[in-house]
Amino acid sequence: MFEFLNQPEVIKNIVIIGSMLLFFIGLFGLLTRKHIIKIFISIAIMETAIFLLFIGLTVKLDFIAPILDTAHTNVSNMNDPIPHAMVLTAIVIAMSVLALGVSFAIEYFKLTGKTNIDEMNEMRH
Amino acid sequence: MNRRKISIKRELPTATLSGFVLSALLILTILNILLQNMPHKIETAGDLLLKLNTTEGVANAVTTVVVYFRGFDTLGEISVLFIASMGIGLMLRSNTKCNIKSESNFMLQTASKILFPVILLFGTYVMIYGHLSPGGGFQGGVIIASGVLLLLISDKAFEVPHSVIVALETFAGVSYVLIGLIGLLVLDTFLGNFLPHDISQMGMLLSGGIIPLIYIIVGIKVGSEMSMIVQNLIKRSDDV
Amino acid sequence: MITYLGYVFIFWGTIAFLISAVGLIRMPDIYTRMHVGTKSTTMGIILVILGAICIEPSWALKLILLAIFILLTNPLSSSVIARASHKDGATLELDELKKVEK
Amino acid sequence: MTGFIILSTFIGLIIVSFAAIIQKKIADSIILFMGVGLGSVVLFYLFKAPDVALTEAVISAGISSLIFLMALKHLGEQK
Amino acid sequence: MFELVTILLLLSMMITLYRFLKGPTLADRVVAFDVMNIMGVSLLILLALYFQRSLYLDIALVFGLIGFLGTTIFGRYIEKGI
Repeated sequence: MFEFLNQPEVIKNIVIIGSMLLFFIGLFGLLTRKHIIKIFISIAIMETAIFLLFIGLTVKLDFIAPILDTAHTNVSNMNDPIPHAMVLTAIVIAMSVLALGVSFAIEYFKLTGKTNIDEMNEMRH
Repeated sequence: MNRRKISIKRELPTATLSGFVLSALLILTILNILLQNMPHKIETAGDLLLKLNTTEGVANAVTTVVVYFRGFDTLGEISVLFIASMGIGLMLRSNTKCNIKSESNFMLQTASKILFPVILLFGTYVMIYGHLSPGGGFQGGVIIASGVLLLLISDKAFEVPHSVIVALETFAGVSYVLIGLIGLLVLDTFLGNFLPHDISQMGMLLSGGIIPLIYIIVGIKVGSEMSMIVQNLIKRSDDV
Repeated sequence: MITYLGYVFIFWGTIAFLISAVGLIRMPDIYTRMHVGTKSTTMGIILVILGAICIEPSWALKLILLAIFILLTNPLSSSVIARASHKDGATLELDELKKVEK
Repeated sequence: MTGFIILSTFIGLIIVSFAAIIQKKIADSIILFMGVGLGSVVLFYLFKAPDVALTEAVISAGISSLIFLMALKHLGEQK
Repeated sequence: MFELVTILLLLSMMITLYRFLKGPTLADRVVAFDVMNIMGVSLLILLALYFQRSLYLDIALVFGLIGFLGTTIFGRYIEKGI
């Protein structure tokens, strides 16, 4: 059922268009929202889109995961392990950066009592 | 009723939105054309690494890439985590640590005491078996931190002592560098796999050489840092 | 033969999920939604795990462990939400006892 | 069948993330963001990357929601 | 048979998604998220059966063990506990 969706070109199109739409939704939120927690949420959505694009570009759906087994010892039909390792590193770093940004925002709110990004901008003048 | 006149241009930034959509479509089209014309079969670095992986005797290829071929990057990554944890501790530091506001219900208090050893055991499993199944040091560390989080939100007086965290982090960081230096002495490469590892025993626990050892160390470090981040976020007194 | 039995189990599990999803839409307030959600998902996931054990008997250890984990943690979260929504002041939509008191 | 699941998960992911952006209340926005995490776990799983799926599941289940909710507790809703 | 079961599961996930998107209060959304979590675990089990590898069950194990934490944190937030 729905066999035409399993072709590699169609999968690649779905991955590119879907993750780029997700990225632009995050960019829209980053540019138009005002509260600072929503800006952090938008950044997290953009990160998720980048990870999905990075993994999904190298996938071949008829190959298997890059883990050897007693039943799967053939290396030639395994997926590429390099993007997995890169994204594995990036997810943990993204989470720690998010926590650090949130703690900066909390401390800023304690000092000035502002959460709106426009009011934060007016501090410069 | 005096209805205020609404300018449609002020309410809807149509020019901005249409420019946004147009640029998105343009980028999508260009990216699509570029990626459709890629050559069908190219020899990537991953294929070479997969072939190398069979000589190392480790089942999970991602583990080999993270610990063995990119071990120095992993050291940098846990340093970044340590710096982030230190920054959060400096930012949210306050002299009066407050507890959580209200007592949780009896069911959560009982179940957290039952579930915490289970979560700890599962985190240790994910850590140690990282080279045979999906998992590894980062995931195991974050699972252990989740167990600490469960105790923190259910028990009113629970607190991880600061000296324990300091001791664990110091031990983990020093022993990671020491294992790397021993590999440098024995095999002339930083983090060389100096313990015996048979290819014929692939699939057993001890077939990974130093990789389970490295993952236990990374798990201890990540778990203690994440626990400290969580505790600093929860126990901060909010007297503005 | 036992494979077909496993697929029958999984089919009834997904039917339980479907009933739960429809109940989440049809029910009027938070307590009844929580009732239909938690009761039906507990039965559904247990039926799916039972069917998977029938299809692949060699995976039984991991699947039974998964069932134990879910049976340990699922009532916990639902009880926490029930207590929270009671403290938040949620009321029943169709309260039959109110008519009796009048 | 795999392609169909990938397509439907992407559609659900885009709907949920757009709803997370345009919510009025921030607590609603945070719970919708957790839905984004769940969908991306299923997608990583379908892309044959179980390590990445495990990491994303662990982080988006507990720690991420705690960070956002603690920020919301200290900062409060928009005035 | 596998296609029928998967399509039924995806259909029920979509119906739950409606409550997840619409729900008037926060607690409704949290209940819908809990149900979707369990549905996701069963989808992962079905896909592990489809791919014929038991390694994929580890992710379902993680979801079964610590997937309830998000719901618990939100519950404690609604009752203003933490």
